[in-house]
Amino acid sequence: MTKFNADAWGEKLLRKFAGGSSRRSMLTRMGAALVAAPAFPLLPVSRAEAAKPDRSPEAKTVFARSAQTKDETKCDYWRYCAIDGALCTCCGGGIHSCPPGAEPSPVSWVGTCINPDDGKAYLIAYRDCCGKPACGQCGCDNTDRETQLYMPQLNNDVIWCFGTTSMEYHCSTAVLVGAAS
Amino acid sequence: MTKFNADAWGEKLLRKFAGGSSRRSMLTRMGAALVAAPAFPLLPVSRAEAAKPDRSPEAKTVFARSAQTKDETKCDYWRYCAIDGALCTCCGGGIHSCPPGAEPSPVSWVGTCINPDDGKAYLIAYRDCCGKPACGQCGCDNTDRETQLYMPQLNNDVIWCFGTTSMEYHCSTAVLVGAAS
Amino acid sequence: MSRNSRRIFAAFSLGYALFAGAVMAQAADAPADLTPEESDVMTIDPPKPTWFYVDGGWDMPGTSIFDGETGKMKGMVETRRLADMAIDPNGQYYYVAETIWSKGDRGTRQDMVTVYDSKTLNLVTEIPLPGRILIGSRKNNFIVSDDGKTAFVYDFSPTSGVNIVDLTKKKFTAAIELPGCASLMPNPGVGFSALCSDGSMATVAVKGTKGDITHTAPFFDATNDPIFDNFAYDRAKKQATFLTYTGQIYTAQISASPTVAAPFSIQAAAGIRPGETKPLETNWLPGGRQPMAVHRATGMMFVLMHMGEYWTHKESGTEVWQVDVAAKKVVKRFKLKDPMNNIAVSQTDKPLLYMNGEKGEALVIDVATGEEKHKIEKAGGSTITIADPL
Amino acid sequence: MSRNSRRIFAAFSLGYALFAGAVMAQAADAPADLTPEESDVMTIDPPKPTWFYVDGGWDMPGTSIFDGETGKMKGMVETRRLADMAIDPNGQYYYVAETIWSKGDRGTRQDMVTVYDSKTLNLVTEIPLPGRILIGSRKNNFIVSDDGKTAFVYDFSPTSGVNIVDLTKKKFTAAIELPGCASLMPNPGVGFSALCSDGSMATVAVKGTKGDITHTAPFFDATNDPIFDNFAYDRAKKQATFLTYTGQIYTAQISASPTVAAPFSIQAAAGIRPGETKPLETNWLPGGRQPMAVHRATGMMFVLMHMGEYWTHKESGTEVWQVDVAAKKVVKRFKLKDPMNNIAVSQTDKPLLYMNGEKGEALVIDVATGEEKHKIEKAGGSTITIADPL
Repeated sequence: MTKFNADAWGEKLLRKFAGGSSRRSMLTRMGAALVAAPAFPLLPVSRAEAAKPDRSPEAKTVFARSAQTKDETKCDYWRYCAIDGALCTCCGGGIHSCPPGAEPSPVSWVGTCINPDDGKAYLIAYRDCCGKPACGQCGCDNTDRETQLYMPQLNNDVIWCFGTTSMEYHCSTAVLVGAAS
Repeated sequence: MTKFNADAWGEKLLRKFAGGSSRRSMLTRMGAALVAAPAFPLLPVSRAEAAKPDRSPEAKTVFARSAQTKDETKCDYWRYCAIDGALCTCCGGGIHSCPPGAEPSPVSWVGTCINPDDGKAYLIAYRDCCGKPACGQCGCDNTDRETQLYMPQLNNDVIWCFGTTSMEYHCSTAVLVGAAS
Repeated sequence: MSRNSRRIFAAFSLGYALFAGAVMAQAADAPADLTPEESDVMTIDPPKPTWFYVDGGWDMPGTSIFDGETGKMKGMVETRRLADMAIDPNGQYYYVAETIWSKGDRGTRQDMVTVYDSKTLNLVTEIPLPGRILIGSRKNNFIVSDDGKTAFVYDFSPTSGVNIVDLTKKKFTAAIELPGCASLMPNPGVGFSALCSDGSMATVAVKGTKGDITHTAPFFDATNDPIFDNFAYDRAKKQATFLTYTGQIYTAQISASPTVAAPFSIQAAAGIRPGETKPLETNWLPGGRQPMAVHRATGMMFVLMHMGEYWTHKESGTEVWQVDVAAKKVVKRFKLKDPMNNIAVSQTDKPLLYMNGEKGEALVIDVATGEEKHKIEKAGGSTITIADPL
Repeated sequence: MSRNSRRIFAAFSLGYALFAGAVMAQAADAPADLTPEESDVMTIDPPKPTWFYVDGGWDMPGTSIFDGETGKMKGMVETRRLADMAIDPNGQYYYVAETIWSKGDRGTRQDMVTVYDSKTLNLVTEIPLPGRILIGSRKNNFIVSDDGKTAFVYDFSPTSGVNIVDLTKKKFTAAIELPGCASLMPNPGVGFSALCSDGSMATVAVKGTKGDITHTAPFFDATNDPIFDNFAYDRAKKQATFLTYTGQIYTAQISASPTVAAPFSIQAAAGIRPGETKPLETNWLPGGRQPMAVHRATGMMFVLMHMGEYWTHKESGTEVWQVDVAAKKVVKRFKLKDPMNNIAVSQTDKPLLYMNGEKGEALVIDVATGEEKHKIEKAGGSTITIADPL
């Protein structure tokens, strides 16, 4: 039996996609677009709602009603509405930056979170940082619109470390990808 | 550089010692004697005290004064005076038996514990059961006459899994080896 | 200690050879009636209907076997982080689908089904796989067919597929693509079924190394009211029981063309208003990682319930609701001292509920009396499996 | 979701190729001023004197780097269970002595020193070793020479020895037997020294692949009043500070022929009766896993102390006693809210105490004021290392 190597496979596809540049540099350039990708099954829903999005307090989840925009190291920071895991902002990384030595996954699950400052919904890509042991700091598990495994791009339990050199989970970032409506 | 394999080395010595029988069957026959072995630096001390052992309450440690002889699944069972780890009696094993699938180490650290029923001191070999993940049940850390790493046979932090097929620590037994005085 | 004894210690460090002599001298000091004990290794029975298996989850790399009657640990099956365990319905083996890197979290990736003998818990063999999903706390990513002959291993790389293992020959036989679906259940004589992102159920008729995929009509809303993927499958009735986030209960008859019955609301079955997806509607809702279990013989379903708004589906339950599925009635509500996250029920005449929560404490509750029979500390915080021998 | 969207999802599962187009469509919906963020990776500074490193121990396979001033985590060095970390005095590398089986806890054993770049925390290389001891919570089983050129790795198999690594050439150079001794300290220009079971200190003059071992006269009782093997070594003064279970404090001048000064009692230094080995004598005693630390510039020693009888040497401290070692005086006693098990001190002008306990919470205390500067939850429960660049 030949061994299927998910990492090699991911990298091959990514290299092809990036025209032969190195995976890391390609990732830097393409990362946001690639990672947001699994979100597109959301599009029909987002668009259906886009006609007249209801962002009133009555339409907001518990999380959205109490979210804040000041402190990225707390579970109630607005972008974390569907995050699960350790916040990279507490692990030596940033809101869209992996801690030193970790590697962002080019694909991710996504969330649609409301920014309380403008009341608008945004698409957030929860890119896992991979290749180091679990950071242990600031563990959060928020579940707005989080679904089950048959809809993996909306499930926050999957280890989203594909195309990285190691699939060890270190922490999660919350990358702003675009407006959701 | 050739790879030194501690397990193979241990097994070779053990096989030689056992006249070529299988490690497991040799272990069953020789186990007690082998495991007690590291205790011998205790002998001068034990013998010095043997002349007139003082087993009065005033000579007993905190552990010895409150030890019991009925329940082998509790940290205060008399034989556990220097045990560190999970009690195999809580993990599907027994006081001198490894749980299924685990393997007793042929060498161990030792303790000298007082049985409150007869007031006598006994030599206890704390044989680790190896080759399965930490059992997690009944964690104890008793430290009567427990010393530091330069005297390893009296140190209860060392992973005492030598000559076993895996050095993963599962739990610890407390094997009665002999009278200490 | 004298210089002399240091030299003895030096000799000790040269090997085992000197030990025996020293111990013999020691043993000579012992009373005549004191026989040094010998070390041995226990064996256990094959899986029994009153046994339950608690996965240690992220923190403990083993699945502990407990006897629900006595509360005693019987042994442990090695299940590293993100491994899935399944029990041979014939009782001969424990199977672990696992992923191991050759240097911990670096080096070469190795996916396999590892086979353990159920009596000795010794490793029998490893069956290499082309891959598997990495996720925790899921019952339905590694399932064994009702006759024990075939294992199905869900893969996500991130293409979605199923790897099939012949457990008789102990080898991987086929990789089948399963786009848009996951969360497997056996489909005897056919292959397997799964839930899909369009709200349908897929059925894969396995023929050799090929899979022929058909779908039911969509029957649930995978985006707005998903079915918990830790659902229950009943081997005897060939029936699956599904539960959604709002509390809708579906039963599905598994066959080459599965049929799904109209759902009912667990809240309505308890005489209160049904769960809703709207915010600000606080109600009793199902939640947890493994929020439900079904007792086959009586058709009783047990659901972890909590008070909250919608999208709190991972929240631990503060009550267990016992539902007579056929009668569509909640017949009993058990209040829990500590919130619980996973639930299972023994398939015995006098069913026992097994639960655990974030703290990793396992609870055994007698369904008939509601009495707490056992509370086991540090049992493990993840999935609970029950023994259900043929 | 419609059938149509399920087909889209099926396409998704075929690979990445389709993703970008879909996202571009998505991005087109965004306001003009909203630029999608890109993912990147941080780097950090080389080790700083205010940084401390907390080993996650048995439960967390990493050593977290914290800044003592801000209390913030800077990064993590991978240290699997029973690994030992050491810091390059030149600040360029982190070294991890570790043991990895090729299949988790089965397969082939691999012992190595793994080298990480201190700025990127990327793996630089692995240096294979013939073996090392498996034990947790020890500072002195893996030490680096003061010039950063040589590492010494203690081995116990169960023969006692030291494996020497040339860190410049990044290769293993020699295995030296060390019967009856362990717990290493650098011995600049000579090799290394160690404590022995006969109560002496051994000094190993390393010449190529050979070691010439000499011993001091025995000066402590390794059976009845052992020296904690997590002692302190001062690079500047070439001095080791030792602490025994009863509370005797020794200083040793490290050279080809080390000399040990007469000890004094920490309790006497605080004006109370000295510790004793006898039962029923409750007194303040040192205890913990890493019970002491020394601030080099001021010659202040910090000791975790608890009330108890003898043989409670692993018990966490409820106070920290600050000892002026030269003056043989306890100059300050810090009361702790929670008992602490490990202690370290920064080698800065304004020293900070770093501590943690069984709960894995790390504490930063300002020595001058006694003020608690930071409390970090889930920092890790094992050994604390400080950065002490040349």
